[in-house]
Amino acid sequence: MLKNIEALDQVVIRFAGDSGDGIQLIGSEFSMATALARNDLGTFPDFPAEIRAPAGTLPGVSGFQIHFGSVDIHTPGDSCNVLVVMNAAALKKNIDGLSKGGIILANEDGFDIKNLKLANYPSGVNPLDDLRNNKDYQLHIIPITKLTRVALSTYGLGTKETDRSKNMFILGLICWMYNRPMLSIHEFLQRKFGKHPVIFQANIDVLNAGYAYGETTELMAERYTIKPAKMPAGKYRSITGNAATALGMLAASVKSGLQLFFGTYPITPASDILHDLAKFKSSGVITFQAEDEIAAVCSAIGASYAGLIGATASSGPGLDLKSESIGLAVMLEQPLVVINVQRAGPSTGMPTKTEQADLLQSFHGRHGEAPLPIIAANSPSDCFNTAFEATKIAIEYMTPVIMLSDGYIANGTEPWLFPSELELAEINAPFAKVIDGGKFHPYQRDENLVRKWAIPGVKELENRIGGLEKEDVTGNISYDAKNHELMVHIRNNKVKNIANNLPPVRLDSGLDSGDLLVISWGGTYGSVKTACLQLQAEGLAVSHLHLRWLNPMPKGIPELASKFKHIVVPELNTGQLKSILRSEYLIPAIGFNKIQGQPFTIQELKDSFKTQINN
Amino acid sequence: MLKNIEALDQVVIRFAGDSGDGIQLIGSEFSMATALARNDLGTFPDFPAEIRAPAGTLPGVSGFQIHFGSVDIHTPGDSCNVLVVMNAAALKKNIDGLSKGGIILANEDGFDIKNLKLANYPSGVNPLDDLRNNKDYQLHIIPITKLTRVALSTYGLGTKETDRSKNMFILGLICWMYNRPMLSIHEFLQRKFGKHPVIFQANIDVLNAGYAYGETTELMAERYTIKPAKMPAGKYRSITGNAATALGMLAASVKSGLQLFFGTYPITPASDILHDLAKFKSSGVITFQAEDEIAAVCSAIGASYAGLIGATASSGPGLDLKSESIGLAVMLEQPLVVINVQRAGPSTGMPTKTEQADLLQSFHGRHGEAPLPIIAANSPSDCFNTAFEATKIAIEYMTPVIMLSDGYIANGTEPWLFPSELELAEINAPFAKVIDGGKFHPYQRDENLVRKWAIPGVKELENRIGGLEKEDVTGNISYDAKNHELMVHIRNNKVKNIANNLPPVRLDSGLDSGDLLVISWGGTYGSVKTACLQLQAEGLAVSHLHLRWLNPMPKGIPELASKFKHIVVPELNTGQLKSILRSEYLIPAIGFNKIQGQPFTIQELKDSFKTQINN
Amino acid sequence: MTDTVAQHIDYKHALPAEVFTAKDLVTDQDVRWCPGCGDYSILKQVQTIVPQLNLHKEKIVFVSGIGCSSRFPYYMNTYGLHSIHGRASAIATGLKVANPDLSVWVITGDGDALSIGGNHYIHLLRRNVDVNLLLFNNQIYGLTKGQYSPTSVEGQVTKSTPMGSLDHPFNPAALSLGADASYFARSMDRDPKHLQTTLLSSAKHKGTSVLEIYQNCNVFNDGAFFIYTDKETKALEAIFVEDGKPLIFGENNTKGIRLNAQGKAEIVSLEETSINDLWIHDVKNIDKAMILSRFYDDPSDENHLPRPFGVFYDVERPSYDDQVQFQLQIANATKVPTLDEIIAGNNTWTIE
Amino acid sequence: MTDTVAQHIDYKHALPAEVFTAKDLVTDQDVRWCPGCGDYSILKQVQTIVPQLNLHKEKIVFVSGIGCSSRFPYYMNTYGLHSIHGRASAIATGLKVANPDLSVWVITGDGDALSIGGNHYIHLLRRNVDVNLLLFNNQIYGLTKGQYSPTSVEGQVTKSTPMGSLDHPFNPAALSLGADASYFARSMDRDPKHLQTTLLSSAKHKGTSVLEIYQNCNVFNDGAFFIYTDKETKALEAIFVEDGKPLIFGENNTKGIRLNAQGKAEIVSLEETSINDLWIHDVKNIDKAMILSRFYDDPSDENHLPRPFGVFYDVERPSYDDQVQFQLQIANATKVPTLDEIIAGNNTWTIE
Ligand SMILES: Cc1ncc(C[n+]2csc(CCOP(=O)(O)OP(=O)(O)O)c2C)c(N)n1
Ligand SMILES: Cc1ncc(C[n+]2csc(CCOP(=O)(O)OP(=O)(O)O)c2C)c(N)n1
Ligand code: SF4
Ligand code: SF4
Ligand SMILES: [Mg+2]
Ligand SMILES: [Mg+2]
Repeated sequence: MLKNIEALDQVVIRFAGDSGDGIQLIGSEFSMATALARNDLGTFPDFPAEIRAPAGTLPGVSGFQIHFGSVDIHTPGDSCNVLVVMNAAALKKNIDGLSKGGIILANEDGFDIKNLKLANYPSGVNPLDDLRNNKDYQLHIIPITKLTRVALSTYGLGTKETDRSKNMFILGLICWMYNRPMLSIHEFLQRKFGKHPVIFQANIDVLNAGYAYGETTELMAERYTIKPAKMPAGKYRSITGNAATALGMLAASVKSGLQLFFGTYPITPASDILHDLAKFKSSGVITFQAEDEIAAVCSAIGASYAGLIGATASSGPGLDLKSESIGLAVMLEQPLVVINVQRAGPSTGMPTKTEQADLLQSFHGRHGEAPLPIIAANSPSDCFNTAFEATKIAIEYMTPVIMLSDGYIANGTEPWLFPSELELAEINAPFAKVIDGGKFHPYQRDENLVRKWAIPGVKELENRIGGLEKEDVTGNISYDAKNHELMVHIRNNKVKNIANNLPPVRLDSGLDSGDLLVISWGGTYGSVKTACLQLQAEGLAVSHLHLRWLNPMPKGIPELASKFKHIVVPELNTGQLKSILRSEYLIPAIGFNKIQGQPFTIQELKDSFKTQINN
Repeated sequence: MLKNIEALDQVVIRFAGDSGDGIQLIGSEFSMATALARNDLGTFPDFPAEIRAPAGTLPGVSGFQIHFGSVDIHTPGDSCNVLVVMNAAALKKNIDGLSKGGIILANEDGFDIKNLKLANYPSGVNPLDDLRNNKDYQLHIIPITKLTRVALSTYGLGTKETDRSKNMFILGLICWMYNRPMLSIHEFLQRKFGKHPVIFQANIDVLNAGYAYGETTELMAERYTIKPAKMPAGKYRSITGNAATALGMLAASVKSGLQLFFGTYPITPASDILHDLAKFKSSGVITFQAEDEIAAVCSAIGASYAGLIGATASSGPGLDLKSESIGLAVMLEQPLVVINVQRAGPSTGMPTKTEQADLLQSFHGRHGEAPLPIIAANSPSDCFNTAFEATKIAIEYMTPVIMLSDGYIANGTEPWLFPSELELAEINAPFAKVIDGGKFHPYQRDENLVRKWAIPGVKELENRIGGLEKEDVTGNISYDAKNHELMVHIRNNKVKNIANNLPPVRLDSGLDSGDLLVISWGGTYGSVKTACLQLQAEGLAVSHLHLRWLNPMPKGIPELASKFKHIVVPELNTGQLKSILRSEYLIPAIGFNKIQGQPFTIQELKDSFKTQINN
Repeated sequence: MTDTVAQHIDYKHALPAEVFTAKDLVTDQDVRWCPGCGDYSILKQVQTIVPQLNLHKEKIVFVSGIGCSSRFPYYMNTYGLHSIHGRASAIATGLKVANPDLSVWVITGDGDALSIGGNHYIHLLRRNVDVNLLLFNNQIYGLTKGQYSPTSVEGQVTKSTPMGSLDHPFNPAALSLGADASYFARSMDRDPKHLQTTLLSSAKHKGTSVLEIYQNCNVFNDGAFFIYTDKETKALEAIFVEDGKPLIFGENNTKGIRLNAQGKAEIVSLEETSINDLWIHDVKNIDKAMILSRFYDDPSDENHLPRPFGVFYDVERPSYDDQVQFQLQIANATKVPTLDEIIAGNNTWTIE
Repeated sequence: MTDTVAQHIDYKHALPAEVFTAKDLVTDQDVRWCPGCGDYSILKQVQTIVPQLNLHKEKIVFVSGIGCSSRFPYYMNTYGLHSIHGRASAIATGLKVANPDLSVWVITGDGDALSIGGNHYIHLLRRNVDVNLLLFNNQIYGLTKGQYSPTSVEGQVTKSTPMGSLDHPFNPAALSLGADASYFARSMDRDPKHLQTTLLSSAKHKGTSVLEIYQNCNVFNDGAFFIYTDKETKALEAIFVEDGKPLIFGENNTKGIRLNAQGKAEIVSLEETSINDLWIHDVKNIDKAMILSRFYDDPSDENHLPRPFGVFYDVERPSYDDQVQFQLQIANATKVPTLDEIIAGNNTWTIE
């Protein structure tokens, strides 16, 4: 049967079903196939908050969204164009996210009475009935479960086992619709089921049945092509933010020649960094699951005292607990990498949802004047560079560094043109040397105000340090009034001066002056970038500045800001970077804020920016 | 012998000696005598950092400063006019704080070879030799130890016991010099030694010997009178900030009819609040010394859940540890009083020194958007009102409240025209009532956005709350996007709206417009007030605004600020209130900052303000 | 003395507890554990025994930390506080001391109680605050999806220990007794009868009662305790101890345990040894309780001792909350100063 | 595998430790404890025994928390880290695991270790990290000027307990064994010989060694332990245990201790009982060590048992730091991927 082929430049597909339906698996396999089709892409998994909620219920719905295209893709997409739902609950939970004119592929067998009830539809109501007549959507009802059973009828497998392959059916169908090569899926199934040839073949058969269903059924009239994107040449892989964070620290360990000690305590959404690093023992990485967050950061401080890279990761509640120890690290002036994968607070909040509300805590979440460098990652793959740079600065400046990530980029994936070891910057640890004849002074500093790292085991550098205020140079305990003031200023200036060695302020897009300057930070980068690019394309005088280092900030911000009529700071909090910019530079920045545990949509950003310009 | 009598309007005396010399005792007895002579006064003890450093050494020096006069006194004074030193170390440590023309009373016996060595004077050097010829000071060398021994020669007491009374000698002498009645000292000795008549009499004899020494010795030529101050009529007592804090919470307990539960963990300089409250068991106060600060605040949260006033106190390091639990209290919307007696940080810092560097931590020292009211005390006796008001707001608004005090006002004393129970405001706890037929909703709110307090033990109000985001009204767990945003705003607005029921901004002194607006907060009040009054007296257009509530701030600040050419914010930190004012109101406030573990001197404030005006 | 909470709220002290049933303890919230999770059984048994305790329902409070287990309070139609990770014991201490009239239950997991909450746990025990602590031990972190916990066995492969865990696990019985617990018992989700009996005993203990419940996490640590319930293994692997009774176990109760002269426990065959020579369980004997707590061998060791279930130790010592009230009463018995007197202190002067 | 620290710094592994003396361990900082404080003696004995351990001085690290006792590192001319309150054990864990070649000492007080630091303390013990922990137990908070601590006796009147403390104190020996300590010993500041011997024994133990040292705080808790050193009382109040020797004490060693059939210790007169029937101390027997730890009665109780001093328990089990290294080595023994290989992962594609 000949099908209509339509060319698109981008598409957003959302797969949704029960946790047990294998949604994440088809999401990631479709992503790989899409990457191999050379599209740019961004993905986001949407796990249920419960570990394993009862099958068929709303809390049990698992989702996976992929945005891909022949154009540059910076987000997993606002709303989706295609919604695949394996059961009634999945439809209920996701229908609001489908754009007008969108396609629904629904598994008919997931809309039986039992499933409708589990999804809390009133008895007698089947939402597909309404949708059938709804001109806003194109509905395809497919008896996926049944067709899967048919495809496997000769195998003699149990129903449970048979039904487990139904995700392959939809994967095959979608591959047909978007013209994806399925080789990588075959390879994946080979890796996964190589030892069980029957299961392997069964999955292949269902995959092909799905593909053939598209090809042969009259119902499926349209097929789409998306041209390859113009992506920089090179070797790519797909990566989540958490995996990239782990790799970034590992890379810094290799480049500095220092072992990595990662002391942590599990917490959503940061735990995967531990899981990943635990696999790198052969590279000398020590992971330590401590009894709590305080012990986690303290063990890292101990390791760093010993001359290793001490690192720790957590989310908000853990950061709270680490605050006293981070203050100690500020006083000790020792390397320490602290990663905060932010989630929606306050308190336990919504652990599986994203937010950017720990920025001010990073600045001020310790008693006393205790400054430290703060850097934020802006996308899944950028977590690599950010973790690498955070570690480099921690080592070279002998300071704790906070790296901010968030649940959104931590779990999201994107294609990554990864670097080779040779391309990475060198990292030089400022180890103390024995000075002949002279006494070693642990708080003597170089021109960057950095003290030297004296490691136990080195003769003649024996010294005692701690959390009490210390005398300049000698590091002896001091209660002297002027010395305290001096030390407070030194600790401040040491952090401020890092800006001297960082690139000055640079726009991400737009002209050097105009109507609106948008200043963003962290994981909102993709959406804000896209919104700004689109407004620029519409001819608006919008420019975009994205801050990577929050402390110290790059030089030149007030000068730049003064060339714009309006400054807006979009944040997933109530206005934290905004308040810093206002206080630091007295610039009349206003905020665009969303605190819903969800990323910005490009549309809401564009709307807000337009309103600003017209103000 | 007839002596010259000179009239003064104010004097600063500093007593200094070894920790074992009874310096704090004569300081407080002289203060009492001075109060009874109806002078206004302020005092500050200066304890050594060590528990009991070796006798005679510099770290062992204990000091006590008193500032009194016929005029209003708001601070313990910058430099002193009279310096009493019991040994060489005391002189060495304190001579820099003596103003030009000042009087030194030195105990000759504290300057023997042993004492000089302990004070690290080079061998052969006696600083008194130099001072004798120094025209800047009036030196009186008195063999106090010897004279004490002479006075008690007939008692047959051991040397150790005899020498222990030598502080009475100096007390008698100073009472003579400043014409103080000694009745209260007699009474004190009676209370203290009533059961040991011999010791009592010995002390009286030495006291009188000191007084007589002034009367009879030719060396002491001058005597001074200070007229009574014009103080408001009423009953006074002397009080430290920590004692006043304890009383303030106790008073709130009585006025609200709710028992006070104080869960805490000892830390300098907050521990005395615990020691004081532990004495009020007969008033129903429960004090609980927890295993750590986390348990301390959590026990208070538990008590508050039960319907008591849950309160806790600490200093910086403890506040760090409490941050996660305070976030829980924000989410639970339950009364909780958190007192931070600030000390010099970061980390362990200088525990016995003062600082104001935990303001931004109070605002932002928790992950997520977790706002709470913040109030700061401005003087020792003001700690009473502040603690009372903090508790009242915590109860009436169902919220954790942070009260900031600091080491300076916590240990300082001043006369206090204390209120009677009747004069204190009422406190009404918003207990939940059983609604007939209706279901109780724990997060239903009144017009101030305050929810009701449902206490275990009350039938039909059974409900479950926790740290997860909750649905508006019902309090059920909710991951809903819009609900989260709503709740974040509600929690914010609840705190913001407290300002509606607080007095609007009001100047402490000065006109409504002018050249310079000084904005201060917390324990610097006395010095800043004095400096501003003096500049106003000099004819400068300086006005003074002192903030008591830091969150929410009183209404009208930007309007007021706009009427001044310059705005300066003097703080014992690197500019924390300043940064909030700039960010909140975009007013070009600049800071005058000191981070030396010491309060401001009036002189340095005046100098800085003048520089500002001339800018 | 300000009013106690009791005066504020109408406790109806005099009235007997109203009768309520397990059903009255169910809330309107959907239970959100994985299908098959051992927590369901525990919830059920607790809902079954609580009505038997002659309590006023409105005086019951369940306090929990964070973890799968800590969701428990949402499913009990009593007062409930789902707090933060590890802190339930500390919160419960304040709560019970503030109002000793309440029946306070702490619900906690092996991670919540023994990892992050270890300090509050041991301090709760030494103070002997009168709360009932239910330790849901599944030897895994459930909620964070499967990292090892302080009770996971050595070598356990989990998400955070791909090469096997290196941590020597806590022995919760030994740790609790070492912290001077006045009561310790062990039971299991999969033995509802035993769990109910032991819950009742724990609830009746005055002072902190720790009931360790072996709980199956069928998602991340399935079957960790099956040898203690499976037909084939149960008889040899589990021993059910009862006060005053000899330590007997094995198929047809053919084995016993004897304490030798070195204070060591040994397995004997009842064919060779008289029942009279066996270890008689004595819940008041701390030394024996401690030795019993050491029946904790790896079941794969030859000659290993069976794992004990039941009440290990149960003695009375003053509870902390009682003592606090006692001091308040003593203080209150002497003349109580008025607020005005307290504020004035000992030294005042008057300016006219 | 990245370089270990050992490769970075010239350890001169092959060289024997250079000889140094107690004097070499003195720093240029004035010792700031109150005159008469028991800490002076402990410092002295540590400085005396450390040179006997055949260590490289530069490989020694003293880590402390906060408290009077925690000032200790400033007075030892080795590496030293004066950290924050309660966290020394956690820091020492990271330090030792990072570089197992170091000799790591934890200096901590009864408040620092058992109050705020209780959790890290018990986890250090179960993991058995190879550090030497010296617990300065003065049964008081010294540095904060005299509040009661978790080891203060019941009823103790302190600044925070004007009517007497209500907390039942920890028994540090029982708690440590309950947390699976592999070594526990007790000594005192005022018995320098015994302290030196016990310090040497603790230092030699592989794994965490806890040495509880009774330390006099002459300012806030003077004489708390004098009955164990004063001539008149020492013989009856203290018992010095040695491995393989019977438990004997009393004037002229006329008393002994026997373990009865119920696992209970009883005092017997050696005039009536043969030495052969006495409890023979066995540092490898956990059951006996636990019972010994319960010799903790209030000395004013009639028939109370004497307080034991010496090594209670001393067994070898794998230390955590060793095991970590072992896993690293195993992992390193197979083909080690390059950084480039790791970064690339399993699934790459190339755009040309
Ligand atoms: C301060 C803090 N750290 C970490 C977490 C993440 N976290 C939640 S539950 C949990 C452990 C759960 O294990 P357990 O207590 O054994 O309960 P289970 O889920 O097994 O019932 C962790 C690490 C958190 N919520 N808060
Ligand atoms: C987080 C924190 N809480 C409280 C304190 C105050 N503090 C310092 S030492 C100490 C207790 C000291 O007691 P202990 O550990 O027994 O040591 P000692 O002084 O008796 O040797 C306390 C409560 C602190 N420094 N940090
Ligand atoms: S993860 Fe384990 S403990 Fe948690 S609910 Fe599921 S089965 Fe139960
Ligand atoms: S307070 Fe006590 S423990 Fe501290 S130094 Fe003084 S005597 Fe020693
Ligand atoms: Mg668990
Ligand atoms: Mg102590």
